[in-house]
Amino acid sequence: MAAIAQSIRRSAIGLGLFAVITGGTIAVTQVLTADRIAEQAARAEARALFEIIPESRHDNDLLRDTVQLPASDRLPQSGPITAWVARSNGQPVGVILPAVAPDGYSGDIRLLVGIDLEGNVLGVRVTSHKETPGLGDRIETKKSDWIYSFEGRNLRDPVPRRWNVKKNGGVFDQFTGATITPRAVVKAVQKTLIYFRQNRQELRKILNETPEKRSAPIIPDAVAGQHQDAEHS
Amino acid sequence: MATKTNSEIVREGLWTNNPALVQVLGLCPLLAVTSTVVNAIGLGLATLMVLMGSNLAVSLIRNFVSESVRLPAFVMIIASFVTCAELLMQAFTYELYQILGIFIPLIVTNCAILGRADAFASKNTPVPALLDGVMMGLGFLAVLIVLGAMRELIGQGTLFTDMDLLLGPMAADWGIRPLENYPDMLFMVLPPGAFVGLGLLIALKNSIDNQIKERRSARVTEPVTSGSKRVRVTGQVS
Amino acid sequence: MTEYLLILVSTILVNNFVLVQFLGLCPFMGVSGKLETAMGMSLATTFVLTLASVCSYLAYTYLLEPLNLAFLKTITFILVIAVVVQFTEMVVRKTSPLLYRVLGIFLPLITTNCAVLGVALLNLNKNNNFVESVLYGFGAAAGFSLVLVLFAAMRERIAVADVPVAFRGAAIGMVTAGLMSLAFLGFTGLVGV
Amino acid sequence: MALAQQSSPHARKARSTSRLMLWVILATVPGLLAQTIFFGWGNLINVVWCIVIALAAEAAMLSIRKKPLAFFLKDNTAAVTGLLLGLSLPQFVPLWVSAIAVISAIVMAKQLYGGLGSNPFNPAMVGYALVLISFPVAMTTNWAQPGLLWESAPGFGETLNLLASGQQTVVDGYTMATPLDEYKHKIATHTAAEVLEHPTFGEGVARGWEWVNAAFLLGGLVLIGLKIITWHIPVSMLAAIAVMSLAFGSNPDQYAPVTLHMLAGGTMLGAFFIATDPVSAATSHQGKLIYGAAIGVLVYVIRSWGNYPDAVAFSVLLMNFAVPFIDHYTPPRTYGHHKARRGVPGKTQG
Amino acid sequence: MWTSILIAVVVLLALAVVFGGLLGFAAERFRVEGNPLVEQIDSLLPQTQCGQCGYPGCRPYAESIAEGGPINKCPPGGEGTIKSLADLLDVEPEPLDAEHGVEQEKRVAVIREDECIGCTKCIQACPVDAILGSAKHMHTVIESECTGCDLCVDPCPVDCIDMVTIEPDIRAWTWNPPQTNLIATDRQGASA
Amino acid sequence: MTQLWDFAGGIHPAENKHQSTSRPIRQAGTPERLVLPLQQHIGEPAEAIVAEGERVLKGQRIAEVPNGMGVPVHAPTSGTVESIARLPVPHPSGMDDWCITLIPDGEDQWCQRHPVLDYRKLERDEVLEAIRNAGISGLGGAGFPTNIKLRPPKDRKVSTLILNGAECEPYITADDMTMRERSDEIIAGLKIMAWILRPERCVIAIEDNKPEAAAAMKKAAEGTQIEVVVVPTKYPSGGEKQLIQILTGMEVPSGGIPADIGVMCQNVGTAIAVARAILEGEPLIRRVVTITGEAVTEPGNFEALLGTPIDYLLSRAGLQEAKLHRLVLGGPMMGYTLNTPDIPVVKTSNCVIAATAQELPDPEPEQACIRCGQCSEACPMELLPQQLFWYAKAGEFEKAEHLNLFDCIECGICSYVCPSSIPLVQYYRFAKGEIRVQQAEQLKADRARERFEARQARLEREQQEKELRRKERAKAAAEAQEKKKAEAEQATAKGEAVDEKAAKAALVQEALARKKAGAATASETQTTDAENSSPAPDIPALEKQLTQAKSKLETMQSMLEDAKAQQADNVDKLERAVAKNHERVKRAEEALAEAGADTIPATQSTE
Ligand SMILES: Cc1cc2nc3c(=O)[nH]c(=O)nc-3n(C[C@H](O)[C@H](O)[C@H](O)COP(=O)(O)O)c2cc1C
Ligand SMILES: Cc1cc2nc3c(=O)[nH]c(=O)nc-3n(C[C@H](O)[C@H](O)[C@H](O)COP(=O)(O)O)c2cc1C
Ligand SMILES: Cc1cc2nc3c(=O)[nH]c(=O)nc-3n(C[C@H](O)[C@H](O)[C@H](O)COP(=O)(O)O)c2cc1C
Ligand SMILES: Cc1cc2nc3c(=O)[nH]c(=O)nc-3n(C[C@H](O)[C@H](O)[C@H](O)CO)c2cc1C
Ligand code: SF4
Ligand code: SF4
Ligand code: SF4
Ligand code: SF4
Ligand code: FES
Repeated sequence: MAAIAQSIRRSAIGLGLFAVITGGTIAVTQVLTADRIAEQAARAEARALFEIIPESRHDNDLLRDTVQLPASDRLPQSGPITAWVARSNGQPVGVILPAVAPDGYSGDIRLLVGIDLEGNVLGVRVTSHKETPGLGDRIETKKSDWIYSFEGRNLRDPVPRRWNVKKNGGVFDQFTGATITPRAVVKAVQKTLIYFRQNRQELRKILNETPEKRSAPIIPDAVAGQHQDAEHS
Repeated sequence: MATKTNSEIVREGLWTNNPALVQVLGLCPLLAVTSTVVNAIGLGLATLMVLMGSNLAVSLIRNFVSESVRLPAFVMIIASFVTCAELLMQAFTYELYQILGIFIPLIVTNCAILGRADAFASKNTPVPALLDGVMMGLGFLAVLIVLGAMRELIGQGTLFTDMDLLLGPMAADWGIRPLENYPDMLFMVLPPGAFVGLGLLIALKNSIDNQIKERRSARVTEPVTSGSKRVRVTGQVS
Repeated sequence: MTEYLLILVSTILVNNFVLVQFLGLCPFMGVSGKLETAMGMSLATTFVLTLASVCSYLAYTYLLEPLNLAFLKTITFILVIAVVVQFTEMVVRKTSPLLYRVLGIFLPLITTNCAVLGVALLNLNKNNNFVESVLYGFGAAAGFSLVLVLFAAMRERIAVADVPVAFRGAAIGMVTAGLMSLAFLGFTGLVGV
Repeated sequence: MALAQQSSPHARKARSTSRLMLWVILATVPGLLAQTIFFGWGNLINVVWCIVIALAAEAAMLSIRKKPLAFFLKDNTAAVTGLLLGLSLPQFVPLWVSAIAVISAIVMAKQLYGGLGSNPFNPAMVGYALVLISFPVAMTTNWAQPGLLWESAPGFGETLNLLASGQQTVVDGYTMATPLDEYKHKIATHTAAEVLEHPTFGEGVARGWEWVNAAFLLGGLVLIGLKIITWHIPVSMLAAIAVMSLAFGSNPDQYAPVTLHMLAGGTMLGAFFIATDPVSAATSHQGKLIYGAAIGVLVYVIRSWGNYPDAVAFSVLLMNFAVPFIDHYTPPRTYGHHKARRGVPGKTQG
Repeated sequence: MWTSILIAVVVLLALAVVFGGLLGFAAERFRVEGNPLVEQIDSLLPQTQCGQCGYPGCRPYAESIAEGGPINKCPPGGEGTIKSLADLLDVEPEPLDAEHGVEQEKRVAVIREDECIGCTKCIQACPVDAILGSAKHMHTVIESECTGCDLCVDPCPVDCIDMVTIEPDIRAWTWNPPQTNLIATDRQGASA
Repeated sequence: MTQLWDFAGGIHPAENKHQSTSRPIRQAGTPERLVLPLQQHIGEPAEAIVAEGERVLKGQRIAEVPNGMGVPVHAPTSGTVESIARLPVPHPSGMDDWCITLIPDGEDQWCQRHPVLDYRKLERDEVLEAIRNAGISGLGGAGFPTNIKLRPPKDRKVSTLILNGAECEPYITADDMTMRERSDEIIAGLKIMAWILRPERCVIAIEDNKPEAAAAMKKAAEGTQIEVVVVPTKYPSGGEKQLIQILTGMEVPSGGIPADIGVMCQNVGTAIAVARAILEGEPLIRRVVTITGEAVTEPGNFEALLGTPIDYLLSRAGLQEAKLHRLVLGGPMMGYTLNTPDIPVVKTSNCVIAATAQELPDPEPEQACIRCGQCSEACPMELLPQQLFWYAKAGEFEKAEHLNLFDCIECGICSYVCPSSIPLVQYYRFAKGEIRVQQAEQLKADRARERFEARQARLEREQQEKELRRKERAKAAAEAQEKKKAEAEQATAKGEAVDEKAAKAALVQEALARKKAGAATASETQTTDAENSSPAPDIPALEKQLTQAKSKLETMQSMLEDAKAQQADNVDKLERAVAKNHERVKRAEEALAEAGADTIPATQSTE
């Protein structure tokens, strides 16, 4: 019994000593780097939003300036929608809406669509998708520039009939080998624009009320309901 | 254990006992992050740092730990180095950190590191231990880079893209693309390519070794004295 | 219910820890020489992985998170895991010496099996609740065990084949793992996790 | 008197491995013919090309490995691998893609393991899966539009040109989505009736494909008749697909109907020629039944819920992976042993 | 700031103390002595007791293997023993370490009886008591018990002990493996 | 109609039986010399009980198995024993074995015979003894002593007695012709065996490709309870296990014997031998042998005396030597090749095939196994031949054993069907041989270990005892000192004896000490010997070696002197030993001198 007690004591003290040293080291490092990390993290998280509405166009804290928009059967997602509002001098200049394209080649494609108050597309980004690598994944900015082709478009340019891929008589390129994916994205963007136009009055009103600022930022990932795993390849 | 000379330590780390090619340890990060050279270098450097630190630390404290808590103690040391590295990377190369994902904290469980701590550092004095850490780390880094280059080149037809993630803006246009119109070979980018690529590297090393051995055995036949180590079982016979 | 099933399908097949996520590769390559050994290793890993998943979940939710110590997660998890493993090792050593010699250096290496720490960290990343964490850990272990055992059986077969000299051993093992991983790509898209 | 010294038996049956492989090649002729009639010259060109490349790759590897060339080349197995790849690749896939498929099949999946008889994975399917994930564009958009050979373009010369041009895709108008592909991605958002309007389905089950599959079925039956393969794998595989699709797919607005599963894509080719590759398949009868059925289930699962519209290659590879394990646990019961009688049919009571 | 560092350290300390205690307990409670593996290893060794491995007998060598020593030191066992040891221990087989000797055909000792002076030295040398005889009378080797270790050869003052290879016999004959001369396999290349 | 079962696998090879059935059984006659191997059966070899030059009578016992399993060998005719020597015997190894060579005198003079017409009056054991004394071992296969087989273990009742007339192997027709021409004798023999065993059922099984034999047997069996069953032709229906399955649906348990399931299987030829042994008192001295193949012009069956050279039979059948390519003893499926026709017929020889190169061509080179499974489809034992092959080839014998390698009956079917022409059976035979060798070695190793350990224990004990004695002696000495004076007289009285002992002890001690020194350097001696080429000769070791050699020489010299003094008979031996040791010393000196010369450069070179 004595042997056990002795052994327990020795091990506990030994390990405890290590805990103090290592824990201390880590804690100190953490304290020293905490601020910088927070700043980096915030910047990275907002990047997708900043890409859609560049920082030069607004001066508010995009991540924290969100509004709840009414649900609509125009958009595939159910329930109220969280949108980010960009403001310049307190005046709204644009809004970023989440959108889902349900008819991708495999599963949903989640998007962010930035729209200015006139209904022009400010930018579109994909937050998650499961399209085939090498085929449908060219909707990512990393793989091709295709997604930029929406910028500046609105419901009159092109006319609704031509809001489609070229193969179906539209104006948007499809990429070789994949028509389905681009078509799905085009449709989703178009639907978002229609939603915006139909609810324009109401939206303007909501946007103009400057809401209480959130304390915690809402990051696009959370809205898209998807968490990207670490990229493993 | 016989102590090793420094040159032996160097040779072991880089070639004869290379952690990736010979010990076949540390595979997870090795395979997971080598789709491009920059990822490979990022992780390789982090691993190298941790390996040096942990080898040194373990060697310093090697006489003070009791057997039953040896493993947890080593692991804690490694983990604290890794956490520090993680925090630093977050602070200074955030994007790379995001790309490497959980493989940064997973350096803790890189078998090569604990393996070295246990097999070498805990039995040697600080200087050789540190050297061993450096060499093993470099050996590992070298394999990472070669595999990364191989996969990037065959998989995407590029080399050294996105080096700015690690080295800042000055490296932004280091990327080269030897062949225009190269059709991407996704196999090499995806997991299977990682395995096969490493398999090829190991085979390459084996065949080089075999050739060296052949050439050497062709030149000198080492004098082996057959039976020189015999002892007498029945003791002294009078 | 289906949601739990999907977690299992996802971890075992679609996002197989070894072949797709690249976790736990060292024991996968190291202990796959013999089928029986592989089975022993599978059992040990399944046990440790599930337990580690639970312990680290508890440690995080009830200790680190309330105290705002998230940055200590790596060291805490690895400490928990190391202790669980060391404890298992001592018990195995006492109860089954052959298993001990056979698993030899690999029992402590379960500690450094990335899969174990990986499960703990991924559970966090995925915001899994307790049940999900347990299932995730178990599924990961099952996926690991599945491929390990199949791989071991296959390596026994490859061992008697006329493989070119340079490829004997680890190299052909890697190529085989690569082809297996290629086959597992067939599962992509099966579950949206 | 120099008398020959040999171990018994002294008599042998005269059916060599080369002959066996030749029979396999002959048995694919109906299928190849049907493919040519309904999908143009593409497959034929592919087959010839793949066989040539396969033999060349095999010869190269053999000489690197310092093995006698003629002896191994004449076993015809490399030709079978090339042939099967040629039959399963899309009709308009560029020649360099098929060359990569064949080379990786022969070099990586076969010779690295020691050549004939040692490869755990089906070489042809390794090649196929490898190019499928590597070059998805070339591998998914190059399926010929069905149409009778003598009625529709392109002709032989033009086909050859297209294949040799090296472009990853061929002009639209010659190509069309495959029935399984079409059904699979449309059914999520359309009704069955809408989906079936697509010309790829034709009047029957799947235009052209139904005949091709029937022809492969015929060839497969010949192989069974010649006792080159046993019935276990094809029957269990087809039965598993049928059972799965009857169990899940009663609603055609959700899942493809059983007829489509049976007669479209690589089902019959896979069941009779690919899953049955003796080298990479299970050995005992019981093992073969398990192996075949599991392939069938996997084919259905991946087709219905996965990303790939046809899944024979992946399913076969996945089960190849399990074969040593299956073999390990399904040895037949040996005469005079007590374990339960398993999987040994033919115990007639006379 | 300091409080957060303090909290971190205290929490980790608490965890470590608890776990350390647990391990300390286990270390005592599950202590093991000895190694039953030695038996298994010993049963694979040829029991020639010749000492060529550098250990006084097979068992001491078995003990050294159980501690992790090299498995390629036993010439009488040769490749076969190395292979079965490698199987048991799940390690790679290595070629026989030539420093300890080379694999030879099975031999037995034969005493040329007309030269034997009956000095009994070979009896003392034989580890398995395979030699019969008494002082001043000629000695003989019990062939079936002789392990062929040749330990008796050296002590003999008149060098009357020969090690003779065992002649092939029709009753001990076994089939050869088939000649596969055409297929020069890599394996042969490797062993060459 | 008797119910028949099927057995797994099996094949239908070309039969090639008609060649040898067109002629009736011919008498081979008496050749110039008969060669009788001492071992013609499973078990212990027999020992000759005649001397060279002795005259023996026909039927006289000439070799006997004194203990262990076995049966005697008899002289097939009268004549003189020419030699007892090693000669080629029928064996796949082609090696020689002990044989008695008999020169017939042409008189064919019988020894005393003891026919028993009414064997039912005898004890069963007496009949069995008579069968043994007639030298009968199975004529159909392995050559198992028939009397032992006919006495199944006490707890086993044989309920079915099968007479094996299947003769499923191609070419062979010995049993076929025997059944056609000697059906009555067969029935008589069967009746004797049935009387011994008292089975419920007696069956004669004949394949349906021998209708004449079946008809003859049916006719002979009329009026008895014996069933004559015609079984479908399929190789290897004649294999004991398969035949039992066909007739009873039961399987002989692995590792067991048919008697375990109440069945016994005897060859038809064995039945005749039994009949002749009991009813005519004729031991087993002749049998029917098929001589066939395309290299003989008159194939057919011969009734030949045991010991008849196959040469002789071949020439009777019209051998065309030029065409002969392969000579097979037994059938084409299980027989083995002979490297010379100068080999005698023995009890188990049923067929000789003199084949041309076209008939039994050389096998194709072995290709890789493609796991086609043809072999497992056809294996009658339901094994996995290709798995066995993989393991046998890779040397993984344990795994092969695990897959029931030892259940393989070596029927040859798997090799026959293998498209890759793999000599599977040879791999199995090789593997079986290796496993047996390994097992024997294991046994030997275990015994060696026991003996070693026993010796170690003994030495330890002796050591302890010595220690004890030494202590006691010390104690005694101390006591002795106290009573010095009193003891002194006694000591002188015993003086001489003690002296002598002490001197001897001293000598032994001296030798021991020297030997010790010698042993210590012995290993080093060896080292230096072996290290001839190695650069650094160990001077001290060489010196030690020299002193050791010298001391050895001294011992030998003193021993020699002793011996000379005593006029012992080992003087010359010792002289030789002394000479040898002189040489040893000289060698050592030379080595030392040589080493001394180049010591310095040598040591430098090692730095
Ligand atoms: C395995 C596989 C994956 C595919 N992945 C995609 C995809 O991600 N996105 C896409 O648009 N098309 C994908 N396709 C291709 C479509 O099935 C279709 O052939 C392609 O969109 C061309 O359509 P089109 O004929 O209407 O131009 C895939 C096809 C296959 C066989
Ligand atoms: C090694 C060996 C041992 C046998 N032992 C017995 C035995 O103990 N009792 C018995 O009745 N038969 C025994 N037999 C005979 C067999 O049961 C069988 O009848 C005989 O071997 C003939 O078989 P075959 O010619 O098919 O090889 C033995 C045979 C062999 C080869
Ligand atoms: C493959 C195989 C085929 C055999 N064919 C026959 C046969 O045709 N006739 C026969 O008498 N024995 C045949 N034997 C031998 C029998 O198994 C068995 O040993 C014999 O009938 C026992 O009788 P015996 O002890 O009188 O020799 C065969 C054995 C084997 C392994
Ligand atoms: C019935 C049968 C089916 C075969 N199927 C394939 C196949 O699917 N893929 C392949 O590469 N080879 C196939 N082969 C050929 C051969 O077995 C193959 O090349 C080996 O896998 C090479 O070791 C087949 C052979 C036969 C007899
Ligand atoms: S060399 Fe082998 S046989 Fe000799 S003592 Fe050592 S272990 Fe025993
Ligand atoms: S007789 Fe000689 S060779 Fe044989 S065991 Fe004894 S000492 Fe060794
Ligand atoms: S018959 Fe020959 S090639 Fe076919 S599985 Fe058997 S051993 Fe292999
Ligand atoms: S020889 Fe053996 S393995 Fe081959 S078929 Fe006959 S019983 Fe089966
Ligand atoms: S690095 Fe992941 S298990 Fe070794």
